[in-house]
Amino acid sequence: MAIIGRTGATPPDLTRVRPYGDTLDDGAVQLSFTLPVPFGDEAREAARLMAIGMGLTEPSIYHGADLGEGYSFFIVYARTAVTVDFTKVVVPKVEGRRMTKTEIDTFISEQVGRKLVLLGACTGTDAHTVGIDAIMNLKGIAGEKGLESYHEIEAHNLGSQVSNEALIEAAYRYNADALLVSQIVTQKDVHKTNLTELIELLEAEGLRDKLVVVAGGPRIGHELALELGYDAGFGPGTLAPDVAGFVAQQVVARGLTTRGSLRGGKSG
Amino acid sequence: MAIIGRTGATPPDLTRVRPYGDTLDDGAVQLSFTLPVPFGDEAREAARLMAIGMGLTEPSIYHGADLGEGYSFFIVYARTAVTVDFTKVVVPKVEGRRMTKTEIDTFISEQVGRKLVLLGACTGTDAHTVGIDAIMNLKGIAGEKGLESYHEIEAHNLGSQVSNEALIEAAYRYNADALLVSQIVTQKDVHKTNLTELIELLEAEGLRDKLVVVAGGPRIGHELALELGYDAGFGPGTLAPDVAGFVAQQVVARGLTTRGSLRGGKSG
Amino acid sequence: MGAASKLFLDESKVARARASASNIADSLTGFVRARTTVAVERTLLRLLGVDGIEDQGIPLPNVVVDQVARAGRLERGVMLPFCSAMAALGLAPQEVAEAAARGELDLGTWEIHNEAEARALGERIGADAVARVGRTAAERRERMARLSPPNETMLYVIVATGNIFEDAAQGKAAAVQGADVIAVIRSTGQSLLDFVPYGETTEGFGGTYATQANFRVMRTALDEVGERINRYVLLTNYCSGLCMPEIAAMGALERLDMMLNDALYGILFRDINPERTLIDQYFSRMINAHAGVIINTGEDNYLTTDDAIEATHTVLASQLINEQLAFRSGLQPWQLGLGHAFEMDPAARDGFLMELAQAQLVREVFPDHKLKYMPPTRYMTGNIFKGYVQDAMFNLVTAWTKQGIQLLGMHTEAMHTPHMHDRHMAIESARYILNNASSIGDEVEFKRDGLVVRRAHETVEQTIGLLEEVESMGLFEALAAGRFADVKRRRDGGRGRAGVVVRAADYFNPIEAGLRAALQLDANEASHGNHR
Amino acid sequence: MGAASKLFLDESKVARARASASNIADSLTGFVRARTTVAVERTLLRLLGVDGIEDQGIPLPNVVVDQVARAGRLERGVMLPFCSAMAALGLAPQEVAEAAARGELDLGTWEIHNEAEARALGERIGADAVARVGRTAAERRERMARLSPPNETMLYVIVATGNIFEDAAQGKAAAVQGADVIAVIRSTGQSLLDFVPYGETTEGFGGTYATQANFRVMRTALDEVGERINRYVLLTNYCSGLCMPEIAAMGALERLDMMLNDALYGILFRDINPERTLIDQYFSRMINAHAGVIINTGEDNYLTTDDAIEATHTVLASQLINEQLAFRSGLQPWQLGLGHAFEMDPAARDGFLMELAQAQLVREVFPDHKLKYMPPTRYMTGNIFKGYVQDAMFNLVTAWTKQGIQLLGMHTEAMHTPHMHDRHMAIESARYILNNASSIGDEVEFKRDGLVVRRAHETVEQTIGLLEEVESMGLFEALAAGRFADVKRRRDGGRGRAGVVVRAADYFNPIEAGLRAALQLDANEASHGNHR
Ligand code: B12
Ligand code: B12
Ligand SMILES: Cc1ncc(COP(=O)(O)O)c(C=O)c1O
Ligand SMILES: Cc1ncc(COP(=O)(O)O)c(C=O)c1O
Repeated sequence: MAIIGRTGATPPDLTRVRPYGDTLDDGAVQLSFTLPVPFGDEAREAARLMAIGMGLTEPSIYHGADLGEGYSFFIVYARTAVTVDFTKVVVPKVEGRRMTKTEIDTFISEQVGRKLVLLGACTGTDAHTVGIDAIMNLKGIAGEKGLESYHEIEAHNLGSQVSNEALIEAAYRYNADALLVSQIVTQKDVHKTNLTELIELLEAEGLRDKLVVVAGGPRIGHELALELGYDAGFGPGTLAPDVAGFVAQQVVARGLTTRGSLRGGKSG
Repeated sequence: MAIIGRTGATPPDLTRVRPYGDTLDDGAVQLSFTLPVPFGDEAREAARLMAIGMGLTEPSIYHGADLGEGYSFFIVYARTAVTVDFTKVVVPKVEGRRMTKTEIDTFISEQVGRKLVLLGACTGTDAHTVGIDAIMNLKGIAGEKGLESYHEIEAHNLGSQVSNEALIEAAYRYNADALLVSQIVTQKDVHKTNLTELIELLEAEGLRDKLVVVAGGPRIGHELALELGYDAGFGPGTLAPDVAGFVAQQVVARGLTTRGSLRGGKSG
Repeated sequence: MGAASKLFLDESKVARARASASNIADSLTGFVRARTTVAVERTLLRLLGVDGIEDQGIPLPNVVVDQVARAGRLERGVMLPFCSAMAALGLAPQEVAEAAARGELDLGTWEIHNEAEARALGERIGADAVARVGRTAAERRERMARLSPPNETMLYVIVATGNIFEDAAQGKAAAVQGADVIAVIRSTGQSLLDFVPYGETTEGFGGTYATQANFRVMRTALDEVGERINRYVLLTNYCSGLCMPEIAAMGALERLDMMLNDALYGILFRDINPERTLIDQYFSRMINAHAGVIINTGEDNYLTTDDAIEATHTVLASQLINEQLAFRSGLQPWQLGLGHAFEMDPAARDGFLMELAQAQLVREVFPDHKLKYMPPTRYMTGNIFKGYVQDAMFNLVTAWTKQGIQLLGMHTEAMHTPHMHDRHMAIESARYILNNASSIGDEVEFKRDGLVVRRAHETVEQTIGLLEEVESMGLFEALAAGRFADVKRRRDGGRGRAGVVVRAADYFNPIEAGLRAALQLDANEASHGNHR
Repeated sequence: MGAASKLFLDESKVARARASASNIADSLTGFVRARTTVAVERTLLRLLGVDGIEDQGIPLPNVVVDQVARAGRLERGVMLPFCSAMAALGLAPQEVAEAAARGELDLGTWEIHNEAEARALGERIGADAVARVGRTAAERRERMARLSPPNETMLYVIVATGNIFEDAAQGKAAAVQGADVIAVIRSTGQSLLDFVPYGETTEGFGGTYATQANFRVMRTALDEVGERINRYVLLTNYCSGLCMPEIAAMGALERLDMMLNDALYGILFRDINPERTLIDQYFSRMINAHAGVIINTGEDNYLTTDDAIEATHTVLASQLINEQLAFRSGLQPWQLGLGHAFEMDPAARDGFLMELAQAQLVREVFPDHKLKYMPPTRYMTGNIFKGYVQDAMFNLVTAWTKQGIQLLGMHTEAMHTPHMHDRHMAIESARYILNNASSIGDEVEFKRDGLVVRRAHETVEQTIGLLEEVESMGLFEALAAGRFADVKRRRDGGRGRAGVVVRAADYFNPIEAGLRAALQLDANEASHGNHR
């Protein structure tokens, strides 16, 4: 028989990567969505047209269901011709090297020469503290102790539903080096609104440059955080040393090691 | 509070229907696919770019998994701006009215005046007979008896793995009125190849116009069948009366009620 | 339980745990009954029919109560000055409130010249209010009798779009798909508001504001669809947070059928002041009791912050306390949707058996109760397919142990509030499993000395230990010591404490009295020691 | 079984069923042993090392056997003329075959002048061939001992891209993800070919051609990944259809570890002539037995055409027959992956309990056997989410009843052969459930007079009834009467009957004799009546 298609373990062409079902470059993707139209053959056809509208070819309606009240749900398989040049993909990564708890404590005592003050808070109306607790509290998560356990860090966990104003207020009170903001609820992009507001307030107060400000949460990526004006963003699976190491290195890199009171005092 | 968004049970604008997650016109779609690239942040970013390449906005990588051997699986949610004009959707439907078994028998005896000869077969290398059996055999499916139970139909089920040549041969032998072709295996579009070949052979034999030729199977739609040169296509959930009614009406409509032997004889 | 116990439970141990819980509840009664709160007083006004907002958007019940509170005169209750003004001015409740809002009347400085008359009027309109609450229960009963009743295991789904009109559309579709109960999730933050927002709302985050108008939109929608599908569709909202009793009142007026109603939840998860919310709860539950509302408690949430494998017994202990507190407010066992959850790490070896043990245990300890069983949330991930299977295993436990209120898991739980079809898929899967494994609980037995039985027995022991500890240290102290949900809450901490007021000897609250009478609470109080 | 039976099975009833099956098997032995087929003869050549195709693409084993068959001389076997030519011409097996292909030699007309010499040579090279098959088993044992063994419940997944190189990539990824067994599904139509395609292939429909080169591509890929993950990865293919014994030989040479090997499947689902394939099977199973291959039987398929709730007993009856037939060819219980399936309508009330009954019953009737448990296929739909849950319930039954070979269900089963991640998701879900409900079978008991136990007992009764009927009417007649899979197959119908040849008295087949000796078949034959 003639040999066609892939032969041997040929690696794909990484400059034009396509989705893969069972044949290299078949472009197979699965979709599901609901259309606000009553169920029936026309709805099914509309689902097909929707897939075609998305530039997909050979759409196949695997499943359709009547959701009632004029809504229809579809599961569709189709092919895409879109390619991604994988050799050009660049992902911004949190700068600095990853350090262990002991290394961080040593680093701070040697390079900063004083305890760093870190404030954590779950801001806005968000009350999901499990994530920020995992970073801040002694107990930590996954066997990795939180910032409260660091010798060279004075960690304050302000808890949940902290308004941005209250956070800034606390920054003055504790004379903080860094703010660690957690945002879990993301519906209607409320996290973006919230995070943006904090940066604006900090800038208005002239504090932005004097503080390391980082954000975290399950749907916060480093890139998004940078976009919103943060120094870094930390997603799911973050452990205390990830943040502590970053903050410590930032403080040094940005020359924030010595400075007076935030209120009025000039940084550096 | 200000009222924004949908108020009341306003029906969507059917001329520009978009997918619906939890807010009218949010365009929410779920996707999943595998990329032939090693798992990691770059793969995740490639998945995001893939979604963007498909014209989707706000792609959010819900899940990524390392499949090993340089493959990565992703589940993505995103939004599409594509709209479908639902008011313009037209779905070709099998012609004729739906009749019951009794109505069909009466129709044939009154309008045709002789028994119709119907041949069923699962062609090519396809051995999935459950579908064609459900249509042809006495037992039927879902409580609806098959064509063998019709007084005015002489039904022959040729079974599985019948070559197109053998089917035509049988058409001559039984002096058939209609061919009922089942195709279940669709990988690499083998059903299309197979179905097309039958039509070509029928045309070469000068039989196409003398016969009602229909196709069926879980991934056969009426539209596809028409495209491939069939008189109708029958998908999942088809019952015997659907086919029998169609064939009977076609025979009458196309003036095939009286005619001599297929071999040589002229139709009509 | 007992002889029929599939877990071979020792009845006397369960009785011991329950006795402890009863003592804990009793130890609170004196404290609670001696106090009122701004929310309780606002509730009275709402029950009298006061509604609406003034031009700054402040709800009229707040306007009135604030006047009285600011004047330091809330210790006798808002109804005394309010009814006095009504009588004196010949105004209806709403008119008095509006006058106050326009600044034409200050109930803080209002002189009560007509106390006897005011009290008599108060008794009268109070009795009407109590009757109105009772009529809701009657109307529900009547509708349920006419339409077919909900499924034995009620399928409960949430809507949470932020826009009440979307919620209505989604709720109706869910009902058509087979849901028995539609819960509208509240926007983040509402529970900390010391007022109830007003009107129909179309914005919210992670949920939709609970307003009376929104209740009405949903009720109308679900009644409409219920007639169509010939099944009574239950409506749920949140009766907790700083406006707990007000929402109970709104729910009674708009015929909500179920309420998440749990002070412990507010304390632990919203940092609401413990005293405030326990007082609020006492009254809110009387309203719910009389309105025939099923309450849901929030113990399931403990397992979102604490480890479900370690902390199972905290759930059971809290349920027993909550049960006794509920009885003190006149709720019946069938009205108790005590919360628990399927929240163990799916990677745990034999975790499924431990979940079974827990669910069966709760079922047996509370045989006549509704039980609200919560799906996996904590260990749900963005892997929606795996999540769909986790939810299926949860549904299987319900089929097995016959929980009353099945809060359907959403495979997208870790990521977004449910989309239209998420709910559809959840319902489809639950129906499949509840039917396909329908009799499993009757056909299969736990090995007498096996893992399931041992686990349940251990949990009972730990529960007794914890309850006896709480009994001896006091509930407020136990909360402060972090005994529940791995969270510490001080008695004097949290939000809303300023709203607590010690009642004067001549505190006037005919509605409470009416409810107590209707619920036969005073008769029952003596016998609480041996409740159930 | 017996005392330890969780289903309270009556051992004597099972013994009665087994005795019936044994009689059925015995009644075939005489018929089968008196015949050979073109496929059996081609197999001998393959085992001697004949391989390759002539210029029209016809495999050399076919060329040689066709010459002999066309001359009507196959009744003494191909090896006599073949070895005679080898001896006379001083050629190696492959050289003889190539000469025949080039037309330089016609084994149909070849005169056997040197019969004694030919037989002696046949004995010698036949013994080598048998030894080579044995060495495969040894090599597998050695590799398994060095690497860690597969999981107790082996996770079995299919690859079916049509392109062997895609299959290799997908199979390796699946192994990394945790699969124990990789099966390459065959292209539709191959089973009806009376020859084995040659070389590496990259086209196929619904599967990939089974060729010796393809076997080698997969074996190499899986050995490579096995070393990397330090676990022996098993390779499976299809040893059924018209080339059943040839594929057994190819598998023995390329170290396949498992083979779908079932004449009944071919008869019922491929309309292969019953006589032909039972004769082929007898020999193919000897090869599999000696090569240490686990065979999988195809009873699961019955439930794709017949109703699984009604026809459960047909599966058990056929398994018992298949067991006895397998024993007759020297297979050991651990080599028997008897097929059954989770194929009941998911809409059936308590269907899950019936599935449990069936799976536990099969487990108890075949305690030392591997058992191949097939996932839902018939009731899978394009609703991939629901399908994922159906597969989860299937996995739970396996956790509960400890099946040996878990053929993982694919949520996309109704629509396409598995995509890369379909397999990943299937493995992920199976691992979750097998771990999370790991001890469920030990911790939970079926009620003595309950639905599960009653269902199992009924199935045993029906099985006895069916087997006694088959025993009295004969297997060929039972197949013709549609007793299995709701399909009727006549003894003289179907494909490949022309390839059956009655052996002459001096039929020569030293390889068969060698296998019989190695497997101690003649010693065992006497004792078959009381097998197990
Ligand atoms: C536990 C939980 C709750 C608990 C919270 C208890 C508590 N004290 O935190 C309770 C029950 C109270 C609750 C309530 C609500 N919840 Co909730 N909840 C969850 C749940 C199940 C788990 C969240 C969690 O604890 N994850 C575990 C932690 C460890 O992970 P993490 O937060 O991602 O944190 C890690 C990283 O992100 C990072 N990180 C996080 N923050 C930070 C900050 C910094 C500086 C750094 C460096 C790193 C970092 O490090 C952490 C450790 O690795 C999720 C669903 C899910 N499975 O994710 C829903 C979820 C978050 N909740 C949700 C909602 C909507 C609510 C409610 C509004 C309504 C409701 N469903 O009841 C209420 C109101 C809450 C409010 N006002 O905010 C939604 C949010 C939807 C969205 N995307 O907008 C979710 C996704 C569920 C859903 N699908 O509806 N919830
Ligand atoms: C049963 C089954 C088998 C049985 C078939 C037994 C038999 N005698 O039919 C067995 C076990 C033998 C089998 C074998 C194989 N199968 Co198979 N099988 C199925 C299965 C589980 C169900 C099919 C079925 O019976 N459906 C029920 C009938 C009633 O529905 P239906 O066919 O759609 O028919 C209805 C309508 O479509 C319509 N209709 C159908 N035909 C016609 C014709 C006319 C004229 C009309 C009017 C109407 C009509 O009316 C019918 C009644 O309503 C499907 C998966 C699934 N769940 O669908 C896989 C499936 C079809 N099989 C598949 C494959 C690949 C195979 C194999 C090649 C490999 C393998 N997986 O083992 C082999 C080889 C078969 C071959 N040579 O063709 C694939 C096909 C993939 C693809 N899309 O190409 C599927 C989808 C499974 C999979 N994901 O791998 N299979
Ligand atoms: C008892 C109870 N109240 C309230 C809530 C919801 O929180 P909020 O009051 O902030 O809307 C929950 C959530 O699960 C709950 O269990
Ligand atoms: C025993 C057996 N043989 C063969 C097959 C596959 O069919 P084919 O031989 O057509 O490849 C199956 C499919 O399930 C089977 O069970």
